[in-house]
Amino acid sequence: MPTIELAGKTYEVDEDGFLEDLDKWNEEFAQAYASTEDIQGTLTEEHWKLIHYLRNYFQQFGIAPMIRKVCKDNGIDMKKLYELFPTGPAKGACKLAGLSKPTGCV
Amino acid sequence: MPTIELAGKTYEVDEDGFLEDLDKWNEEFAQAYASTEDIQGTLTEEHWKLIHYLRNYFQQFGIAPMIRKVCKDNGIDMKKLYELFPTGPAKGACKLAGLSKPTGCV
Amino acid sequence: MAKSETPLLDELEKGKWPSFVTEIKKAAEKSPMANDLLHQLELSYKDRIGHWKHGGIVGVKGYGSGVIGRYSDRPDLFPNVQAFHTIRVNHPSGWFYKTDALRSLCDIWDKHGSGLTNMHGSTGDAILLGTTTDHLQTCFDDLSEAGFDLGGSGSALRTPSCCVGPGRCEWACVDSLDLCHHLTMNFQDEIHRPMFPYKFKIKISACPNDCVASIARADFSVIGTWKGDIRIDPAEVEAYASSDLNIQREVCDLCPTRCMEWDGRQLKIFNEDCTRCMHCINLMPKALRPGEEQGATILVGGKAPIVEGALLSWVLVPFMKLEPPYEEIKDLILRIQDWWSENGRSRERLGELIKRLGMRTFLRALDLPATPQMVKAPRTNPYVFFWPEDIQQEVK
Amino acid sequence: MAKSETPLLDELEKGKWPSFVTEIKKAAEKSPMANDLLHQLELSYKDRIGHWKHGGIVGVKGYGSGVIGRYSDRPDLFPNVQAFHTIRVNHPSGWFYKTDALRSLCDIWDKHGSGLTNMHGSTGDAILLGTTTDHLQTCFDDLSEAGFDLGGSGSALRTPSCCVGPGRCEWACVDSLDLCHHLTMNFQDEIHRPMFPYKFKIKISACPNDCVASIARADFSVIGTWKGDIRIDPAEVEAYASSDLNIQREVCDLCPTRCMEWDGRQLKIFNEDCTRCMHCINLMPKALRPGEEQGATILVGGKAPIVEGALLSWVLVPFMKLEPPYEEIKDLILRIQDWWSENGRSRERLGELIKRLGMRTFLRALDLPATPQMVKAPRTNPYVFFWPEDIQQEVK
Amino acid sequence: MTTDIGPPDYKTMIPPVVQRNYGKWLFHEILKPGVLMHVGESGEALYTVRAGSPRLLSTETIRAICEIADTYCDGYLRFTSRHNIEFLVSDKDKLEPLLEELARRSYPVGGTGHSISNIVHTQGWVHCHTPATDASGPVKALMDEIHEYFVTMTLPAHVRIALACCLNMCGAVHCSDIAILGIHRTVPKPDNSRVPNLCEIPTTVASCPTGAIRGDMKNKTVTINNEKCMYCGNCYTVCPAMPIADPDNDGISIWVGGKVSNARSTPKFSKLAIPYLPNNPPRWPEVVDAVKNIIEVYAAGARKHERVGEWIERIGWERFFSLTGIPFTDKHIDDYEMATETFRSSMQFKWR
Amino acid sequence: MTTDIGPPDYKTMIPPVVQRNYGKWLFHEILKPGVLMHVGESGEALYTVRAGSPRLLSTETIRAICEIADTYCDGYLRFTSRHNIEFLVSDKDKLEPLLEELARRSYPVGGTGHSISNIVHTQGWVHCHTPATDASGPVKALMDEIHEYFVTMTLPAHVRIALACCLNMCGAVHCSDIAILGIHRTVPKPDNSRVPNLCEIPTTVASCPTGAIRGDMKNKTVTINNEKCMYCGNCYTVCPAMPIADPDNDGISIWVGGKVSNARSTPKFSKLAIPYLPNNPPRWPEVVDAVKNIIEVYAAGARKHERVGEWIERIGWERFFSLTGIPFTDKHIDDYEMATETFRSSMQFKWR
Ligand code: SRM
Ligand code: SRM
Ligand code: SRM
Ligand code: SRM
Ligand code: SF4
Ligand code: SF4
Ligand code: SF4
Ligand code: SF4
Ligand code: SF4
Ligand code: SF4
Ligand code: SF4
Ligand code: SF4
Repeated sequence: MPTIELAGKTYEVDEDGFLEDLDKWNEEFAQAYASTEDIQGTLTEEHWKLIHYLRNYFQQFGIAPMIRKVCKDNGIDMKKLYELFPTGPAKGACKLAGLSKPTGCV
Repeated sequence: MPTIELAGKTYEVDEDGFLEDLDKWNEEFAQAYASTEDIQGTLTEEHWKLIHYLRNYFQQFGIAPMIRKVCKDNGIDMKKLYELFPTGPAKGACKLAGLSKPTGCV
Repeated sequence: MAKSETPLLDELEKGKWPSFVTEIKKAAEKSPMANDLLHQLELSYKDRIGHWKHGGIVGVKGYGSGVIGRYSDRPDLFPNVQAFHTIRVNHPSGWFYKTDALRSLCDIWDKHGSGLTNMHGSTGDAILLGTTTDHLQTCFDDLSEAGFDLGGSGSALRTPSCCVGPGRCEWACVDSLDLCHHLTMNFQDEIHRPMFPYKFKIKISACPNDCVASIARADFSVIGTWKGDIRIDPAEVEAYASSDLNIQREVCDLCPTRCMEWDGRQLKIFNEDCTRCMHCINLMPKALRPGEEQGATILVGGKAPIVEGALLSWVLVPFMKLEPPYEEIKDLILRIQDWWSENGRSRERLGELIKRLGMRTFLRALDLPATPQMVKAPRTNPYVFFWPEDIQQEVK
Repeated sequence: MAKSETPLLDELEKGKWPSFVTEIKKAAEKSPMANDLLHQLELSYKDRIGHWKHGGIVGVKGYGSGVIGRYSDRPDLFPNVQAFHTIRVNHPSGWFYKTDALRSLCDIWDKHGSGLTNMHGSTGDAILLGTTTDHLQTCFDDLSEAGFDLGGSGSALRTPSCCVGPGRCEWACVDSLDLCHHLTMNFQDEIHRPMFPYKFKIKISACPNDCVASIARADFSVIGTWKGDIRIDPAEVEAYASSDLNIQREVCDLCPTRCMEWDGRQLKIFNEDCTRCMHCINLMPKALRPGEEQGATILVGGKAPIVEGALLSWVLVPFMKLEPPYEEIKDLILRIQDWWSENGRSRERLGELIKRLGMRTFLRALDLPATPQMVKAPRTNPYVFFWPEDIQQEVK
Repeated sequence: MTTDIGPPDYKTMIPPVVQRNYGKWLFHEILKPGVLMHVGESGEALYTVRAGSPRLLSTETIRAICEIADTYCDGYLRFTSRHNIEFLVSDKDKLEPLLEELARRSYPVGGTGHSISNIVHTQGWVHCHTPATDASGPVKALMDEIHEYFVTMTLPAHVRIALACCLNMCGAVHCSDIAILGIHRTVPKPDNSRVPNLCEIPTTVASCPTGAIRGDMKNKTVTINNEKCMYCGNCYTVCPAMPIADPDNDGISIWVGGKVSNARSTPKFSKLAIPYLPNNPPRWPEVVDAVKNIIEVYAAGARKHERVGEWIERIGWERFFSLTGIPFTDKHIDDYEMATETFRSSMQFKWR
Repeated sequence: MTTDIGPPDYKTMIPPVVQRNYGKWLFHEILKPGVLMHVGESGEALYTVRAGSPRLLSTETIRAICEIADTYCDGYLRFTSRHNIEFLVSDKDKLEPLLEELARRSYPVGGTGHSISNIVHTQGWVHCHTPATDASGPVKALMDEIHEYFVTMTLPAHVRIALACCLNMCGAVHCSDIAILGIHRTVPKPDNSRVPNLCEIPTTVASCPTGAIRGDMKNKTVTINNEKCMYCGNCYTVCPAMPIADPDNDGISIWVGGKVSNARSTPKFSKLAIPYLPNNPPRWPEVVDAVKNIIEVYAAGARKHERVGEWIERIGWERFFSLTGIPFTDKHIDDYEMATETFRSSMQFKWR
């Protein structure tokens, strides 16, 4: 089982870097992972807004929202989404937000 | 609206003699109606057992039980059922038990 | 002349087809009930809406079925149809009557009811149309006296019916009349005392022409058929050939399996391909007859559209010999009804239950083999269930 | 000789058909990844089970699709396939290649991956089979350099594909190659950045023979057809008549609408009855050609069985002319995708959504007329919805 | 009291000639419209005369029929599965006199072979509580107009017409060449004061084919999602407190192409031709015209022995709609559970 | 970085003769199995040689193919929708030498006309995570045995075979003359410790076609009603913590009678012929034998131009099962949502 370490904490992640134990998520984790998802520097407010949006949605409905909904609810378009998360919402945003790994439709 | 009177109380019933207001049901009502359903004399313990069974079932599930279930749950057969309620379970027993009038399948 | 009170209905006394309005008027002359019916109907024609209240539960002693309760929603205007119940009288197999029997029905009905009838209802009963609650029992008593009994209603076995069959038809492969009578007598309790999740209908046609529309209207359809070769009378074939029947075009070309060959002199049938549709026999009754080994196919599940869409009955037993005392078919009916009663929800017809639980479950419960005759084609979806015994259980 | 390490797979090098095992072995000579794949596959043959973990989400910058992540469940034994992702490379319309283009693909893949490919995947992509996560971006960069781009995966528009059409086929009624390329270029964003409820596939066949199986495998099927009469060259008909083709039996008798007449000299087609099945044209390509007014039928909803059973695409627009710049069809696609995205549940294909909400809702949203061409037959159940404007609202 | 005696034994009801030839009939011929001759292996013949009936009969008429049967049929008659009356004549000499008598009394004789037989129908406003139209009325109006097809045998094949006054389809119209079906078009309105006493909530909820009904356990009533309701009336059947009938929106739909027999093609359901025609008593002219139009287009276009459904399947539904001039609408496209089975998943179709 | 450049323009990939005759082809002929001649209105001809491919190709082999194309085809080739390789020859003189070279290199040439073309297939154990069988292996084993049908054109009609290694059916086997489909037969076991972190519960519940899965919100996991599970594997697709593969119960089912083209009959789904055959690598003898048997019975019985499905529809499924000797079981009877559509609701059937 791969692990990453940050600020003295060790996180178990899978091969793709998704958290193995979703309860372990915290903001440092997200920040630490940003660079692997092609995000330069520290996460901006816009990043956090989306990350928290995803987490809230996931907590409320048990699923990740569909992309169209993400865009609508946050008043952004696909272009903006990929600017913020260059590796895409499924791989980039969900990983940082500590959601369970999107499956299936690939 | 037809009515019947017994022990000083007036009950509204429909043309078939089914109670219009199910909450008004009481044991006198049942007894008073027995004779119109071809039951001679006072209701026996066996009658009451069935009447209460029907009422409980109706209260619990909101529907009248299917005949097969009535027989099974009360350890009787069709013959016995018609002996107790000569006009049949739908017309006789349900009416006395103060259930809503069975519909539809006629 | 006084202005008619039923101007709309009067319009329906015109024209060549016998008029039901005239019938009601005839009855109205004698019966106040019929008279009120006439006027209530006129009101419906004016309002374009029915004037009967919902439902009604009435009956006779010892029975849970056989009477349909009905009350007017305008008893103020039509007091004589305040109650107007119909009595379903079980007809004799094949709707055969001697006139004295019919007359005795008429006498009883004039005495107890409106004098109006349906000859017959769609299920098959003679319908006595309209009487009051207090006449029900006495009418029933008189009917019994005269040798008649009630038909089914409610969650009961309904009056079985059948085509004229061996009574008049050369194609009957089973004795529809006798079987119908036999089953009716055998299942009296099931007809008169509702004990099922919903209604159950049996209809018997003695050949695939299905003159009683069994496949469309019965939970349990019995339809006559045969094994072996269609019997050909070559002389009669020749006679048809010189009639104005075009054997090639009208017979062979319309054979659904194209299993006939006509060379202008001889008619050949490749019987192994014939699906016994009856078309050729229908067109050449003198020359062709069903094969000699006769019996019936049993189909189940037919019904009208409510709730999940209409169903035509499905082949269950491709071939069953049917001879008195009909033990095999009676046993099958019992086992089906038992499975249905055990598993069915309230108001769920047999076909709907099979649909819900799957044919395989039904077959297993009845211990009947699956055969390709049961399907138009095997399944296309890969959602195949395996039985526990099919699977290696040891693993993992 | 040393005992083979892959005795089971070796069996599959025998026989006349070219062997995929040989291919893997060829690659294994150069690539440790391919070598580990070979041995992991041998283990699968021994264990009768796959040895890949579930899923994997990897990709390249700016794209949400185009790469399928894959990890071995025995990285202990096969470290070189611990990660073994495939890259879907969008193929040129009609799978036409100049050898230099193919070679450049090979060069890139030898540099970055296992050296194994699928030519092609079922959707249509050139599949580069197996590389590690850190090679993905560099491989993609090299592909771009060489003029290649990735295909679709995930909840995206998938790589559209088409039959060879006008590139080589005399029956092409639409320019399948051009349309395919055009749509692919037009919808790059939709291909590379998943934004739909689920996958969406477009396939184009230039005539009803449907050589790209569009009707069975695409949410949006474009299939060429024509209006007007089949063109007949009588001289060539005669030539066929004197060949070993039996025109009556092989052509006319198999015409599904029986709209052809052959008197031994002249072939007559009752074109108003022809349903353009292609059979006669297929059999007599020199004598018969599709009519001159050409275009396509648009069908929607095709898909594999998961979740609610397989669907074949349904006629949506009976006839559409298709010429550059293809505005009408692009607009239709956009409007369909928009309706679907707005109403679809997660992992719900277009066909499933139409099924759930009803064709009438779909048609109304797209403002398309209902036509009898859309159905095999009208409905049999009486569960008809009326629109509010159909009903008199005043009443009651 | 004796119960369960069952119906009279048919054996006591069949004429002697039938008794003798029971199960041993050899062939039949249609001597003329409405007149059948069945010949037994014995050589004996039975003559059947089929007369049309309104089905709704007064005892007076039944007695009149009995009288006729006594005179010509030794007192034997039967009714058919389509509610016609069949006079069973054993004595050939009585055949013509019987026909004359029936003519005198204006009984239509026919319904055999390639004719339109009696219209199977139901109760309608005469006796039922759920009808969306009358039954006997439209039947009478239509039979008057197509009377000719009853007394002749000039159609390409049998045409079986049936009418049901509501979706319960007691008339089993679902497999008729031409079906006339009463339909409601108004969403029922639950009467919240009556539902609690009159209705089983779970039964009412379960009765809805499209899941439009929700139980409201607290108030012991139900609510309807109007958008999901297609006015089938099944909720009203189980719950009287949800009336559905509505003079202005109730009416009739027309269905075509069903059949029951296995001859040539397998049994088929009828399919929607016309979604709605108004209730226009007493003679329902729109309905009569629509049915006549279909019959005439069929009669002109079908091949011999081709039932309505077989004709349509040969020419295609595209052509049916263009020939009859009936508009095709989104209502014709199924949207119930197995709808997708009816969608055209092929390139084979006609332009019109 | 440039993105979204799209695929190379096909116009740069087509040979000059195609460029010149683009959209103006007049007719074609199959000169011999695997060799097509297309003639343009211009009179120019293009010769196509179709060679079989295992689809899974090494770069080395692709280079070898390129070499051949350079020598005989001016560097032009294409792949087909069934993954064969087509060499595009403009110069007639190079046709025979090309065929000789291909023969020398043991490339099978064929797949045209009334043959069995390449088997469309999928990843299997080579690359996928849900397979119930391998893909390339059974395909190779089978193609070896039916090779003759690829290189000749002796069958009654085209026979298209496809294989998919799980019910996702990437091979789109659902419309093939003969389809080979990997199936699981074990109910997945949710791993309650992993489900909460790996799976979206609502998605997992919704993934089940038969509603066998229930969400257990408290424990953030799911439970399966074993009786309702038919092992489709869709839950595993969305939730990795419910493994389904099982060496002892996974295997292959055989489906027949599908087609895609609109020629003669409309496109059809394949129907179940054999519910289960074991996975028996490396050569899947049971599967190979079963498919060969079907092909041979078909080849012996079908009329010219009759596809497998058309042949079966003519003779009837009763006959199909009796001729092939395949047992008919309750598994053949549909029990999914539209099952009743497949039940026989007529008296028309054969005894065998
Ligand atoms: C009288 C009759 C129509 C007629 O005029 O001929 C009739 C009349 C009624 N039918 Fe029927 N059905 C009659 C034959 C049928 C048939 C045809 C048949 O039996 O061959 C059918 C279709 C076949 C079938 O059963 O599927 C039929 C399908 C229904 C249904 C729908 C049942 C279903 O499962 O889809 C209902 C609704 C119900 O049961 O609640 C129904 C309900 C009714 C009720 C009782 C109305 C109700 O909801 O309570 C009608 C009473 C009318 C009245 O006031 O007298 N009736 N009903 C027929 C019975 C006469 C007889 O006994 O001979
Ligand atoms: C590579 C390919 C098979 C092949 O060997 O050719 C393939 C491979 C996979 N398909 Fe597929 N599908 C491939 C064409 C298809 C097709 C055929 C087509 O596109 O014409 C279908 C049937 C048509 C359809 O889409 O309905 C198909 C229907 C599915 C499905 C079921 C989708 C459905 O709605 O029913 C899944 C399941 C899913 O999406 O989760 C699926 C899922 C998958 C996944 C991603 C497995 C998964 O659940 O995550 C497979 C990855 C295999 C791997 O490890 O590489 N694949 N898949 C094909 C894509 C190659 C390409 O891009 O050219
Ligand atoms: C009397 C009756 C049976 C009964 O027990 O009552 C009956 C009697 C005969 N039928 Fe029938 N059928 C009778 C209802 C039916 C029905 C049911 C129905 O209409 O509801 C059908 C199925 C209709 C359908 O498919 O929708 C029916 C489908 C047939 C057929 C097949 C017709 C076809 O080509 O589809 C034949 C064969 C023929 O006429 O050539 C047939 C043939 C016959 C024969 C010739 C049988 C015989 O040899 O005696 C009888 C005289 C037919 C005639 O009228 O020309 N009978 N016949 C029914 C008369 C009803 C009426 O009054 O009109
Ligand atoms: C090359 C290819 C198109 C492509 O863009 O790649 C192609 C090319 C031709 N097809 Fe096809 N078909 C091709 C896949 C298909 C498919 C799709 C498939 O197999 O997955 C179908 C639908 C199959 C089905 O129905 O299941 C298909 C159904 C046809 C038909 C109709 C056959 C029938 O009678 O059902 C014809 C007409 C004929 O051959 O007479 C046809 C005819 C042709 C013609 C003769 C068209 C022409 O004039 O050029 C081409 C040569 C046929 C031959 O091989 O004998 N092509 N053809 C495909 C070759 C696949 C292969 O390698 O074998
Ligand atoms: S169903 Fe057959 S046997 Fe019965 S009356 Fe009709 S034609 Fe005769
Ligand atoms: S009964 Fe029907 S299938 Fe059999 S030979 Fe006669 S027409 Fe053909
Ligand atoms: S689909 Fe038609 S146009 Fe396209 S290659 Fe096949 S036969 Fe030619
Ligand atoms: S294309 Fe098909 S339907 Fe049209 S004439 Fe030719 S064979 Fe007949
Ligand atoms: S069809 Fe409907 S309205 Fe007519 S009698 Fe039957 S239940 Fe009553
Ligand atoms: S009328 Fe029918 S569809 Fe409408 S709510 Fe009642 S049961 Fe449901
Ligand atoms: S069919 Fe199933 S196992 Fe095979 S590649 Fe597709 S998803 Fe994977
Ligand atoms: S394998 Fe399929 S049927 Fe079984 S639980 Fe999973 S999704 Fe449901």
